[in-house]
Amino acid sequence: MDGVRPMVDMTTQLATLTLPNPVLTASGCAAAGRELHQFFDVAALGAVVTKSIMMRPRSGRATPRMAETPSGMLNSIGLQGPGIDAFIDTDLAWLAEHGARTVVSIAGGHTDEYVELARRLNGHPAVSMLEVNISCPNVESRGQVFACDAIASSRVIGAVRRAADPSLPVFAKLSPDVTDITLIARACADAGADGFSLINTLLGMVIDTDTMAPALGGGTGGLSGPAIRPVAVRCVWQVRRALPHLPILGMGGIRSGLDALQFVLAGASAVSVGTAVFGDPSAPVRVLAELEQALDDRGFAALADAVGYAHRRPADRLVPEAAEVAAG
Amino acid sequence: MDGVRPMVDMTTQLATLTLPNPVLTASGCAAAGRELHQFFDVAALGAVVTKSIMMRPRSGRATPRMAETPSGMLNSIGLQGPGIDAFIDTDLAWLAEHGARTVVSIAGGHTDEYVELARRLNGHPAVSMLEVNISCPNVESRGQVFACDAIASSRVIGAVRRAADPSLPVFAKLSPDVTDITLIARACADAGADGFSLINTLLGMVIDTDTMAPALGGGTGGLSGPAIRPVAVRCVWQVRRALPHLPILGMGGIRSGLDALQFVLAGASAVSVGTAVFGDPSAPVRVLAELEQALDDRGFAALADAVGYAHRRPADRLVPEAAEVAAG
Amino acid sequence: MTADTVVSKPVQETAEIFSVQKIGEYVQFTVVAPGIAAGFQPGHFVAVAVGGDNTSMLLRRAFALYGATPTGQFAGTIQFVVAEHGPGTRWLTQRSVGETLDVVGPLGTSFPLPSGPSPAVLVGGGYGSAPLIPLARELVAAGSPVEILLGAATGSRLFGELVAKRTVGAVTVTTDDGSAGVRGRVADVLPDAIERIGAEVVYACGPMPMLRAVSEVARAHAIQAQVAVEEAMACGIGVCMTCVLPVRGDDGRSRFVRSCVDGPVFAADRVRWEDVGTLPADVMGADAMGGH
Amino acid sequence: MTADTVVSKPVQETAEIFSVQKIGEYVQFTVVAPGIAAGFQPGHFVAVAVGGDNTSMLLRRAFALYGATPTGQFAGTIQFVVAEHGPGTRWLTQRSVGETLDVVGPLGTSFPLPSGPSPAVLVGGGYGSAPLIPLARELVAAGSPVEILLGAATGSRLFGELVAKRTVGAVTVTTDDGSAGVRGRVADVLPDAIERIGAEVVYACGPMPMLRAVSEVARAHAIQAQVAVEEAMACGIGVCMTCVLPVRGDDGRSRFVRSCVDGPVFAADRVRWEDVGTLPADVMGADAMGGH
Ligand SMILES: Cc1cc2nc3c(=O)[nH]c(=O)nc-3n(C[C@H](O)[C@H](O)[C@H](O)COP(=O)(O)OP(=O)(O)OC[C@H]3O[C@@H](n4cnc5c(N)ncnc54)[C@H](O)[C@@H]3O)c2cc1C
Ligand SMILES: Cc1cc2nc3c(=O)[nH]c(=O)nc-3n(C[C@H](O)[C@H](O)[C@H](O)COP(=O)(O)OP(=O)(O)OC[C@H]3O[C@@H](n4cnc5c(N)ncnc54)[C@H](O)[C@@H]3O)c2cc1C
Ligand SMILES: Cc1cc2nc3c(=O)[nH]c(=O)nc-3n(C[C@H](O)[C@H](O)[C@H](O)COP(=O)(O)O)c2cc1C
Ligand SMILES: Cc1cc2nc3c(=O)[nH]c(=O)nc-3n(C[C@H](O)[C@H](O)[C@H](O)COP(=O)(O)O)c2cc1C
Ligand code: FES
Ligand code: FES
Repeated sequence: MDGVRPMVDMTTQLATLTLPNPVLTASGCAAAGRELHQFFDVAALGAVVTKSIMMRPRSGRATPRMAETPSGMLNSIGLQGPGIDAFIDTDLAWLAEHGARTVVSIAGGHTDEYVELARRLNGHPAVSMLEVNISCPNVESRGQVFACDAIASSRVIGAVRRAADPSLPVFAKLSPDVTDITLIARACADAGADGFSLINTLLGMVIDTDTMAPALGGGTGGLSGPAIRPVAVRCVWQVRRALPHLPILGMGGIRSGLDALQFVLAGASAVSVGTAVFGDPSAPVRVLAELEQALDDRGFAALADAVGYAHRRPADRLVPEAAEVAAG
Repeated sequence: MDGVRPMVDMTTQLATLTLPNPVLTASGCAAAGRELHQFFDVAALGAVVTKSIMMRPRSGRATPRMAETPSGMLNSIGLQGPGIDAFIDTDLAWLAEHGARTVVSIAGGHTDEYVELARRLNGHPAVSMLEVNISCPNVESRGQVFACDAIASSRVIGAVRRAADPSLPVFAKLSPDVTDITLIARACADAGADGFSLINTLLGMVIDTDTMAPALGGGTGGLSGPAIRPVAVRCVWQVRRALPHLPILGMGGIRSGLDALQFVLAGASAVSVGTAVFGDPSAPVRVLAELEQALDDRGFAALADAVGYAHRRPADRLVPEAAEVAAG
Repeated sequence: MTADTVVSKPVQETAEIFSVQKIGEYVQFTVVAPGIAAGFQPGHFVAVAVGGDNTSMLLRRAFALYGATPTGQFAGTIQFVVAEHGPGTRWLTQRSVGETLDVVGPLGTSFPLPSGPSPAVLVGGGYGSAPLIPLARELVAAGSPVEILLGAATGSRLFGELVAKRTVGAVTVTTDDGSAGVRGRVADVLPDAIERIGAEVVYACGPMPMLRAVSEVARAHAIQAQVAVEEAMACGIGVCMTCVLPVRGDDGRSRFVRSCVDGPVFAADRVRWEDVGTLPADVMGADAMGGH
Repeated sequence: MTADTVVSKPVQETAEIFSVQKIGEYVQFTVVAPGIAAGFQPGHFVAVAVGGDNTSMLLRRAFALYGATPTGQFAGTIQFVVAEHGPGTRWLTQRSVGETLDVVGPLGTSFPLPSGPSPAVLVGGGYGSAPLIPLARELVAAGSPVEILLGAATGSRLFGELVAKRTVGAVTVTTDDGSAGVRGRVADVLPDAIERIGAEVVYACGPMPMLRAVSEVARAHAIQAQVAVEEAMACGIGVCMTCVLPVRGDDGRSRFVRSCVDGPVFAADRVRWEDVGTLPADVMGADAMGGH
């Protein structure tokens, strides 16, 4: 930390996609980039991940839609959005115009909806990757969330993989609310997933002690923020260990470069900054700068060398700088 | 809040067990009561829940055994303990001598170990209830955690229920790390569980960015504290809804009387205060006083009237005091 | 009502606290934030980070701007008024001069101004009067006759009575408990005020039930009301969709719109007051809500 | 070495900060905590809540007591020394006189005192010298010849040189970088000091590698060493089992014992230094660890 700007090769690879750096926004926490562009150039990010889009316009749920919790928040938005056509015409067009690499998150109530979304996005020059949000109730299975069932997950991912432009990586975004996330990951991998986005929110609830009823209009909601970071890091670690050849986009409570580094060391090739944006609109670019500095401080010449580093056995490690626990 | 001491009937019922009040310690966060007795009279609590005990003395895992996380902590103790014989001779004897009602938490590597523990505890005058910690690896199933499998869970609970003194309630302590906690709860209920302790810790991990390796000796650890409270409240809500006739001992991030009230409104008949004790050794008695005050403020004459209140439909509610959102 | 609302261009600033003043139950802050001051229009708000380093409170708190002095003896300053509500506002009210706050603003839409002089009644509930004061100044400067009505539950929760009187002269005060001014609700005295000055527009800021009542009075008098709403906000900058309420558009269709960027100021007759907090079946996209 | 360690009886106090003093890289606190002061013996520590209301930091931070004045002009006070390490200690070093801290103490075991006068060398690493100063005073008062050795990475991380000299006269200083005193490690100068005064006991506090080195020197001289260890602690009061290390008992068997209540002071020859941070197969109950 000698004041010199760090010179770390920050490029990263998400399957066939090369990004100039590994820091992205998180779906639903950056809309489609336009508002954040008031605070920083969205083209400076690895990519913008857009809010999950569905076929039709959606109102979302009744308010209240959020509750702050210790080091976290619950949300119950219900995927409010304009529908795929308006999204392509306005949001994607704006992103293309501003030179932002774009990961489009798609969501559906049944497999066909996902497939149709992938088709509509094929060939659009602004789209760099698809993130498939399978934390949605499957209307054909009495509302069970796709991501909580290996078969439903693999069916959606397989169908999207077949429908999507072969040059676009398809990432499966998994839910931590499962008994064994590696089983779902493996099913998605077998179905052709090119990588994983880990993790979506945890199902949570707050009771309002004034009204003595659930605080959210939707009853339960998704828990995000630093509170869930240890769960997210664990999921990244487990999936990396189970499927070391597939890239991971890690997320869940990242607020600083050192937080991002935890995900990278656990096996993520890139990270999304979500809830932190609400507290600090320029968090993604700050996290990027801090991560580069942190890698430089630790002697990494390239981000790629740090990906999964915490899995190495002691013998395969760099000689770590002696951690000074206390003076003496 | 007119300065008068609240007069709420705080007695609660956990199956056949009546407790003078609903605030307990949490297993593993109060040892066997002796140390906390320096700060308050342990007999003033609803009950002391002791650290999970196994048949043989156990060393526990290598250090580091904890990592602080945002509004939470990870632990990886590995059930260090003296074994059931020493536990009965020293810990239970001390608790009996000090008039503390005691919930003994038992843990095992296979069903027979749980059964044998239950047998040893039969007839001991200090024991008021058994809490069966099934968040343990099943050595007969390649280390899969009992609580993550409905069949393994029900087998343990059924066997303990049969082995234990019929007058002792047997509570199954469930893990939130499952796809559907109500399925596990139902399996335990069918096997004879008299109630549930909800929730145990979430599996998490922290990477130490100095050593660039997992921060805990055990790699992963259990996440506890206010960070997980929304997950815990959700689990209590779901199990209450699924099995309204069975009592719940709620826990996970309770630090104040209002936190405890969330659990009660969601369906818990009693609560355990765990991690909060580390920050405030007298947290359990403070939580009890605050909960009584909060119930009084809301016009409840008895705790029992508040249990599960948040599930009521609007028509079945008391007229709530108008919540003043802002002056005007 | 032809002039448009001014949508803000927000910046994030580390703002030194220049003064902290206790006023009744409120605390008035003046902080140095030249970038925010430069863009300010009445109705805009700021979002302030609370709790300091290592806090468990992740989200910013929103406060309407009470004023801004873009230049002067010091770099530009802004003012806002804080009512202690929960832990975030409690933390704020404990700050002292010289400390800094992390502030994002100006945010949201401003009160649309009439294109020429036009009689107006301004209705503030509690701290809701704060954004009306700079609005009153602009209206008066443009030659509009202005009356201000201030209401609160009790006298100590009134805000801005003196400065309101200095600004417009005609001020009426109501309190629910009669501890100051007329006993009653502020909307009760609105019809008289409208008639007294032949108001062509009403501006209001305060709790939702008050805004709804104001909206009804304005409708009964067939005049416009512009109201600044207060919905819980996670981001304040338009990216999260937590702060929505059902609003009718020019096309007659209702949508859930974001009160942080499409508001907080709305034409009162466009807000579906009775449906706030519900999911009306005719809101755009409600038909697609199958289960989640 | 016949006298026993004094196991503390902890209390929880809201302690007003009486003084905050910067000393090199450290900050020395004096806080009003009569209950803790009353029970204090050298070696005891306190656990301090950090971060204030609504903090995300749940756990207390441990600090060795540098001294206690049970009575005096003011109610009893205690002293401790804080090195900035991470967010918790940073928060502490930013506190000011008049604020209060939530403190639990005294905690842990104290240094066992010799039953009569007996030459002793005290070895402190960095802030580890803090608890040795009150110990030195007691030893000197009991008529024991005492030498103090202070080591640190660099001069600004030395603590207590002046007060050590005032207390015992014979003080040797080492720094790794030679910026003060002898260049080198403090354990390197220990053999000379032991021989110089014919020490019968060594007391030490500092980082684990230093304690281990001290332990070896003492063993080579066939004298006792009593050392205060520093393990990460979640509760500090003996209920959580996070703070353990492998220690040999009187029966020759090793156990994982809690450094917060069975320590922090241990007879150095009982600690299995080489096995700290591992699970030695012969530790009691290691054989029962099948998988979790
Ligand atoms: C556009 C706008 C302008 C506002 N102007 C002012 C003002 O000028 N002066 C003032 O005192 N207050 C104002 N408020 C309300 C103020 O933002 C809340 O009182 C404050 O956020 C409460 O935070 P807390 O931590 O004290 O309370 P808590 O209840 O603990 O807050 C918990 C969470 O709920 C949110 N929340 C709680 N109450 C409200 C509320 N009434 N409105 C919005 N979010 C809420 C908080 O932001 C936080 O995320 C305004 C709100 C909005 C949306
Ligand atoms: C018995 C004992 C006596 C101590 N005496 C002193 C003293 O007199 N002066 C002093 O400056 N420091 C002392 N320490 C170390 C001090 O407790 C840590 O530096 C402090 O807890 C770090 O907190 P943090 O938030 O700044 O750092 P972080 O690294 O962010 O802390 C994160 C977590 O790890 C724990 N932790 C981190 N480092 C240590 C450590 N070295 N020892 C124990 N826990 C740690 C913290 O308590 C906290 O729970 C002592 C520790 C113990 C156990
Ligand atoms: C308000 C909000 C809305 C979200 N919407 C979506 C969404 O539309 N699609 C999706 O895949 N994830 C969504 N998420 C989840 C985030 O993308 C992310 O996976 C999660 O919040 C964890 O990261 P964080 O802690 O950094 O926010 C949303 C999260 C929040 C807080
Ligand atoms: C250090 C520590 C040790 C624990 N040990 C046990 C245990 O032995 N048995 C058990 O059933 N739960 C154990 N738990 C889990 C708690 O009993 C409780 O379920 C969980 O921590 C959630 O509550 P809390 O957030 O209030 O701590 C332990 C938790 C902690 C933090
Ligand atoms: S508060 Fe986030 S969109 Fe309005
Ligand atoms: S720190 Fe909890 S037992 Fe020692």
